[in-house]
Amino acid sequence: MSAAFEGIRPLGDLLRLFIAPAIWFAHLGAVYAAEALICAGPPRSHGDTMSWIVFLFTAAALMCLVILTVRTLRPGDRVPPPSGQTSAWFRRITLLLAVLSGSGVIWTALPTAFLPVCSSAP
Amino acid sequence: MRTIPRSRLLLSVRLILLGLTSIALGGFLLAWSGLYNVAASRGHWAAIDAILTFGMTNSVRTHALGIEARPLDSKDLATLGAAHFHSGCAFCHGAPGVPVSPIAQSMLPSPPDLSKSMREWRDRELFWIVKNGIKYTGMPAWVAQERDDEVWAVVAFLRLLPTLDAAAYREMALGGLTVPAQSGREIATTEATSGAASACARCHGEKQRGPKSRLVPVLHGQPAGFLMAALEDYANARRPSGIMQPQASELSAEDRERVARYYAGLAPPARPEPSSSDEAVERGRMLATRGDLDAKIPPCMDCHNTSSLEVYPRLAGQHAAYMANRLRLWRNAHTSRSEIMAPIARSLSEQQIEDVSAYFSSMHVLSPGKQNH
Amino acid sequence: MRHARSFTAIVASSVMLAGCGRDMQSMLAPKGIQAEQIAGLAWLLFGFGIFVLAIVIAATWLAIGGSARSRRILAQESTVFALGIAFPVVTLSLLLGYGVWLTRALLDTGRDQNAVSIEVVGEQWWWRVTYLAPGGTPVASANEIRIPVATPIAFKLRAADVIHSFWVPSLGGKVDMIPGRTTHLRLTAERPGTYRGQCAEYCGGAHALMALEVVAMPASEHAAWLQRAAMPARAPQSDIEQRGQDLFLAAGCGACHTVRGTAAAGTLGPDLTQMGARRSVGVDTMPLTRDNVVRFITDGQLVKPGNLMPEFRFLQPSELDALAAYLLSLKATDPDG
Amino acid sequence: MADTSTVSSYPSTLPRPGGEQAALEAVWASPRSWRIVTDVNNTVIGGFYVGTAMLFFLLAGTLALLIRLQLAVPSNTFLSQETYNQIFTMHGTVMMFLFAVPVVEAMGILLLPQMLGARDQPFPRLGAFAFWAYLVGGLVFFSTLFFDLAPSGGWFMYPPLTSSRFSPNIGADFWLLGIGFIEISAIAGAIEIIVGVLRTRAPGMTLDRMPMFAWTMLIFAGMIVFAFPAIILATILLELERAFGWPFFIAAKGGDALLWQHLFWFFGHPDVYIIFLPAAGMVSMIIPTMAGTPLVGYRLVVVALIATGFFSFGLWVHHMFTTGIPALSLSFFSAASMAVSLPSGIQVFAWIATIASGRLRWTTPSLFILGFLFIFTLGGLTGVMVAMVPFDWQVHDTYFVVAHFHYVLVGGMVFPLFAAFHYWAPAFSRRALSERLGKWTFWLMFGGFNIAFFPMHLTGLMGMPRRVYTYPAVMEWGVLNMVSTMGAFLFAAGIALFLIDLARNLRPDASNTAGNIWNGGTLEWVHNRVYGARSIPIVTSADPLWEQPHLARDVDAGRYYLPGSITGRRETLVTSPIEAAPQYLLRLPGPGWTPFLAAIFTAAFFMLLTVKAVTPALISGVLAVAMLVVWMWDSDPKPLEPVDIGGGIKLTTYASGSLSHSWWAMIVLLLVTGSLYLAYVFSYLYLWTVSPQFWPKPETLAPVASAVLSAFLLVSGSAILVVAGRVLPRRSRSGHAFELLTGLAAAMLLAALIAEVSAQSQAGQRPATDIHGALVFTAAFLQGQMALPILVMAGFVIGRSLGGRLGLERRVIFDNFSLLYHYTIGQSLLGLLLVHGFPRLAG
Repeated sequence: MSAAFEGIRPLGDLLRLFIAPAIWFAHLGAVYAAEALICAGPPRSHGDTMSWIVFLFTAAALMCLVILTVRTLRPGDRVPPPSGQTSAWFRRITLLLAVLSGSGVIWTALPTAFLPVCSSAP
Repeated sequence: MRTIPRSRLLLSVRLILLGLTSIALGGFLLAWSGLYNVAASRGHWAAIDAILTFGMTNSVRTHALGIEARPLDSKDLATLGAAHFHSGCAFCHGAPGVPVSPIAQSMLPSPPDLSKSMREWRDRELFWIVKNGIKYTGMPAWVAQERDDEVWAVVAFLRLLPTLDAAAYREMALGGLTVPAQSGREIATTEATSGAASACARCHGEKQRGPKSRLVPVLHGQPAGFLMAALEDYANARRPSGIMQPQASELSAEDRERVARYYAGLAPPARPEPSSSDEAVERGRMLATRGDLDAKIPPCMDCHNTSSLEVYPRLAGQHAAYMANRLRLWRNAHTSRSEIMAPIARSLSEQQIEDVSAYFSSMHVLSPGKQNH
Repeated sequence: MRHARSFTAIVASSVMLAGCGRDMQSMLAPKGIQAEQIAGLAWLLFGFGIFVLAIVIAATWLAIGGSARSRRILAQESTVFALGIAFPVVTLSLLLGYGVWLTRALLDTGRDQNAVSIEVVGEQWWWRVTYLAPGGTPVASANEIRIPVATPIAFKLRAADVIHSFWVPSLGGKVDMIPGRTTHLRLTAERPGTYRGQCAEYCGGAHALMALEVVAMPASEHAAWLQRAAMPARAPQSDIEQRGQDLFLAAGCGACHTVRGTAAAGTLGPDLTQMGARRSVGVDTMPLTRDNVVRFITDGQLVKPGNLMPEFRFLQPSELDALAAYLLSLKATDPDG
Repeated sequence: MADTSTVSSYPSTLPRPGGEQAALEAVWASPRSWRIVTDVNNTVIGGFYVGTAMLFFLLAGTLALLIRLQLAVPSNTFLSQETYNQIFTMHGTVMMFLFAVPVVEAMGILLLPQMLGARDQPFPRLGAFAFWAYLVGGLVFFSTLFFDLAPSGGWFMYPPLTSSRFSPNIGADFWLLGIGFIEISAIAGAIEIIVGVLRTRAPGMTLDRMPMFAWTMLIFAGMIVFAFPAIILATILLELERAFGWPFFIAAKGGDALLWQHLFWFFGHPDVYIIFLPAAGMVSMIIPTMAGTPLVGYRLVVVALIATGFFSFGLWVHHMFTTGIPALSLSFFSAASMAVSLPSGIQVFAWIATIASGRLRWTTPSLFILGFLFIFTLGGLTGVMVAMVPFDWQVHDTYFVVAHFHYVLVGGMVFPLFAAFHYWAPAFSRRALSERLGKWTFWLMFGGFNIAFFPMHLTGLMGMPRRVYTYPAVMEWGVLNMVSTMGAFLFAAGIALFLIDLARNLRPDASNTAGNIWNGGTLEWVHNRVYGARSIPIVTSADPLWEQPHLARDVDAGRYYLPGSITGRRETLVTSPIEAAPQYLLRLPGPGWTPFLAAIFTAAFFMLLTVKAVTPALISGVLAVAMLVVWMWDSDPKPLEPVDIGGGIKLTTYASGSLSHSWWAMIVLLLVTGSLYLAYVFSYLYLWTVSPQFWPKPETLAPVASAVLSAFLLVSGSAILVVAGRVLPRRSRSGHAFELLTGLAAAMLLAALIAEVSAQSQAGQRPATDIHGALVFTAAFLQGQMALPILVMAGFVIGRSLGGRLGLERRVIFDNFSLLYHYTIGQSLLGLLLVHGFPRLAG
């Protein structure tokens, strides 16, 4: 029955791949929800509130990505899984995904610099 | 699971095919030789007759399976059915006090005399027979296939029929119309009989007397133009009704105009209308006078008031039951291009139909040509 | 059969209807500020697209039949990185930036106080138009919008039944009309003319026939026109028109249609006070002629299947004549009409 | 576990015992003649599956031709308005739901086991069930067209147009129930594929050696798990509104039409990539073979796939750019749309690089791939254009968009699919498809496609909206439309030619195929029969047939693992998800009637429900459940002694807990239900932001006590089941305690549900009055939706325990039951928190 965990532990490597894009998605969802809520509330001048929120969320997201990157580069105390070459492969992919997600996060944040909050209608 | 050897399978298949072809061939030969006698004077061989009856019975039973019967205890329904039965069915099927015509008797099969005995049919089976008729028996299909409501009326009456004696039947079928005894000259020179089969008044009433059945519209004081248009639509089947189409088609244009003018001239009958709830009437009034913007329903009153066109009916004092039935027919009608009311009726809710009918029936009619709106 | 006939009639007539078709409803022939800005972006995007497509085709070509050297370069993972990640990141960032900037620009365009405000309500399948003059009484009309040139117009858009989308390509982008919401759109026509618009969100049945026309006219003319349009309908002048009016009221047309100044005050259907001044009947399906008016009254379900107006088949030719005459007479005398 | 010594000792050169292969053949033999419908093997079912999907492709394609005929000339009267609306609705719906997703899923079912070196899918009967459900449901749905009952609200079914008020006839209900049902079968397939890819790979086939198609199918299935629940919830909500007047989309009662659009596109946009990714996977398989070189940038492509999988979930709002929601929100999604185009770029250039590093052979598959590259790139570029908010304000819902997504979908999916047909045909047919006909097919399809769809860019820019059944001549769209129509028929001619090719050359045969005529490098090219390869090899590279000499020969000689049937049943190896180390021997079920009948009855249930024949519907529903129970009864066979699969590896024949493949399936299922519930939570909060005024004041809410009571019942239910789990091993000694506890737990769940519903009705909440009531009762509805299967399963568990089929070791059924149970408790608690807590928080 020791084999019982054989199935699940190495899966961690696979799941790690999903962290970076998941961060990207969380960031997008967060800023979108933030604006939805702000605009649902009573109409005030929320301009700066929004830009602060976006700034914080973006900073947080990028921070997480950096941490992920570092942790991936230096596996640290994690026990090396059975086949080393495979997990090296996983590390490379994790890094690339972090890069892509990072640019995605920045792109998402970009518009807040230009656009007013809650204003629709051209 | 054991399997049949292939050879034996093939063999039996061949046998079956052979059998089938020989039967088909035999049947063809019989028909082609003309040996079987189709004379109505002869009747069927007992065996054949049994088979045919058996087949007919089961065909009716099977085809009627899907139909769910409606409550038939309403007097309005039975009265309407009686009136139609009198002009449409009694000739062949007889009725209390009305003998089956000898011509009908010598049909094959000779139509059952319903005044004496009626076979054991379920409501839905009777409905199916009346609506669809029966092949090779002379039993015709209902003229207007889309008017199930009328067919049910006849069924309702048939349920009552066994309980009726001649007097009760006549009261019901003639709707209280008293036909004066006719002089020999009249009998000799007019086609009018004491049966008064084609008398409008049997259903629609006459001076001082409104329709017996609340499913029949009050024509008193309606614009002649509207009545003529309606009769014309019936006459050339633009407006479907198994009851009115036969009647209207017998009238010439002039007759239609005369009878229309007759009813147009009548003062509204006093009608003991069962008063429906005041809220309903009030809701109906709002709908009739304001319409329902959200449901895209225009106010009824804009077209059904005294100053409206002649071709529009006046609704004040109309029977609620009749109006509701009519509106439902419109709402469920599929081909409605020429019907102005159809699109409006389609956006009415069941509740609104009840309300607006209640309102108009509750409305007090002053006299023809002077209504408040 | 009659189906076919009525349609050929529509085709024939609609040719007469519009001036030049191609430019009436094309985003590539912008006639308004917003439309021009978007058209500019469009051309930029087309250029970008062609450029990238060319790169891909060239790369594929080289990869298949190119020199050994070019193929060696293409085959490197670094090349994939450069062309597949680096290059798009740069170009797309630029595009995104420009797109956002333009969005901002469009948000600001024509956002000023003295904008003319017009409410348009989408209904199956026509447009209820209300001119909201500041102070003055709102003027109701339908299916045809008259706007002053070079003046920002603020449209308030609502939907009465299902989702519609208000779109006049020559003037700018589209905005949906959504039940329970009010959306906004600002357009500014730059030169006089007639611009065709069409419902852009599938709204069932006759969605294809839910078009409208925007007539841009010099500001002075527009003011005058609006003044006239605000007045009650012109009273019948001849006795045929009079008969028409009587018929109109007796036949219950007023249950759905309004003709200001008469008993007809229905609001289910289009306001007909100015009907005679419109260019088309049946929501831009046919030009406004006597025959087409009659056809819509008697065969409306062929012209525009599923529309709410019943077909008044029972009316006699003489009655139809009178009705048409009356309806066509409903216009404040109009210089450019 | 596979330690290296045994690996190196393979392939063994010992001769195989005689009759071994014959026995294997016998175990895997398919039923003959009409009893083939009882077969569950992936090769057979996969074949049917692909065939059926292509049938729907032809049907929907015919509809497209009718559309093109109608639009060929202005003011055409070929089709009536209503007919046209039904036809374009059905074209979109059938193409998206009955062709695109099923066909790629079918290719997965058909190809994956062979590619991965498995004997079959891990849940053969589930696969069969999914297929039959899809076939029956699909055919019934399509035939509505012939009875004038087809939906006419567009494939996107936007309310309020599709509400009972504006679409009173049952066409819309057919859409909602029919499609919802077919999505369920798609999800079943997805679960199958995920577990199959992760747990049944050949030993040594680590994730970084896995064929790219398997990677794409893995992402594909994962995306289905998260995307489809959104639309299933949407269909549930809309059907609840249509049937019972719960006002989710009625503004007057606090609903919102846009909620549907959010849910629909949260499914709809990923769906595009769900369709595209497997096609991309096929391309990544075909190009290396045709260029005779391994895929360049395997790593980058995997990155691209994963990125696409996630990014595509952040795009849904870019179908709503014109709905008047704040411009800032729009630009977030505009940015996301940019992000998602990166991975596609990576893949395109990776493919080009692969072509460059080898020598491309000019075969029919290569042609289709090149055609794909061109069309898909163009479609992607117009995609970038419509992602620009202002540009989309103009072209949204015009023919420009029609052109765009046909370029993406037909280019991105149909062309690779046809490449795949020509490429893999020899792996399943005695004869390959004709190269000559194939090239003609390609040029007809390629030419026809571009002639048909390129002009649509222009018609769109010239102002022609979508979904119009006619247009006036004066708009001068006539010429371009005529050209498009001609192109469409040219394309159709290509398809017809392909059918001729199939008729002439396709000879499906499980045992004797044309074989590896392209010299492909992956496992599906070893000699595969209905049970896959004779023996399951050790894989040491991404293209084993290229890197490992004689592999094909040795595999076929049975010199690797599992050369015969060890337990006398159908078997396959279960391996670890990443290293693919052999873990246990999975005994698979053989042919049987239950999946087929269960599917028929399930389909009958939904369709009868649509036509409001409630009683027959319930009867078939019960029958369907009965079939499932019968089917499950002989699942989870009793453990045997460890067996030798060859190469000195002894494996257990049974696994429970997280080692069991069925545990994994249950986890995936929970992910599905979880995302369904999250979609509900989103809807709840979203609707609150839209119309908070409909949320009652805290004092008028159901009392907190009631919530506490329900919560208590739920928690104690959970506790009781835990105890039951403890008791299970000692069943023999503890009398019927286990059964009682299990039943009690189920009862607790039901009690909690009843308590909640009654409390809410006591508090005067009614589902049909306003949006808050509707949402409250929807929570209860979703809880009931879970409670029902739990009751059935509880009964099943009790039954098995009484039947002695449940015990200390043989406990998988119970493990899965308790997973589902505890999850449901969690979901219900969350529901209580939301329904009772949020209004107090907000109000």
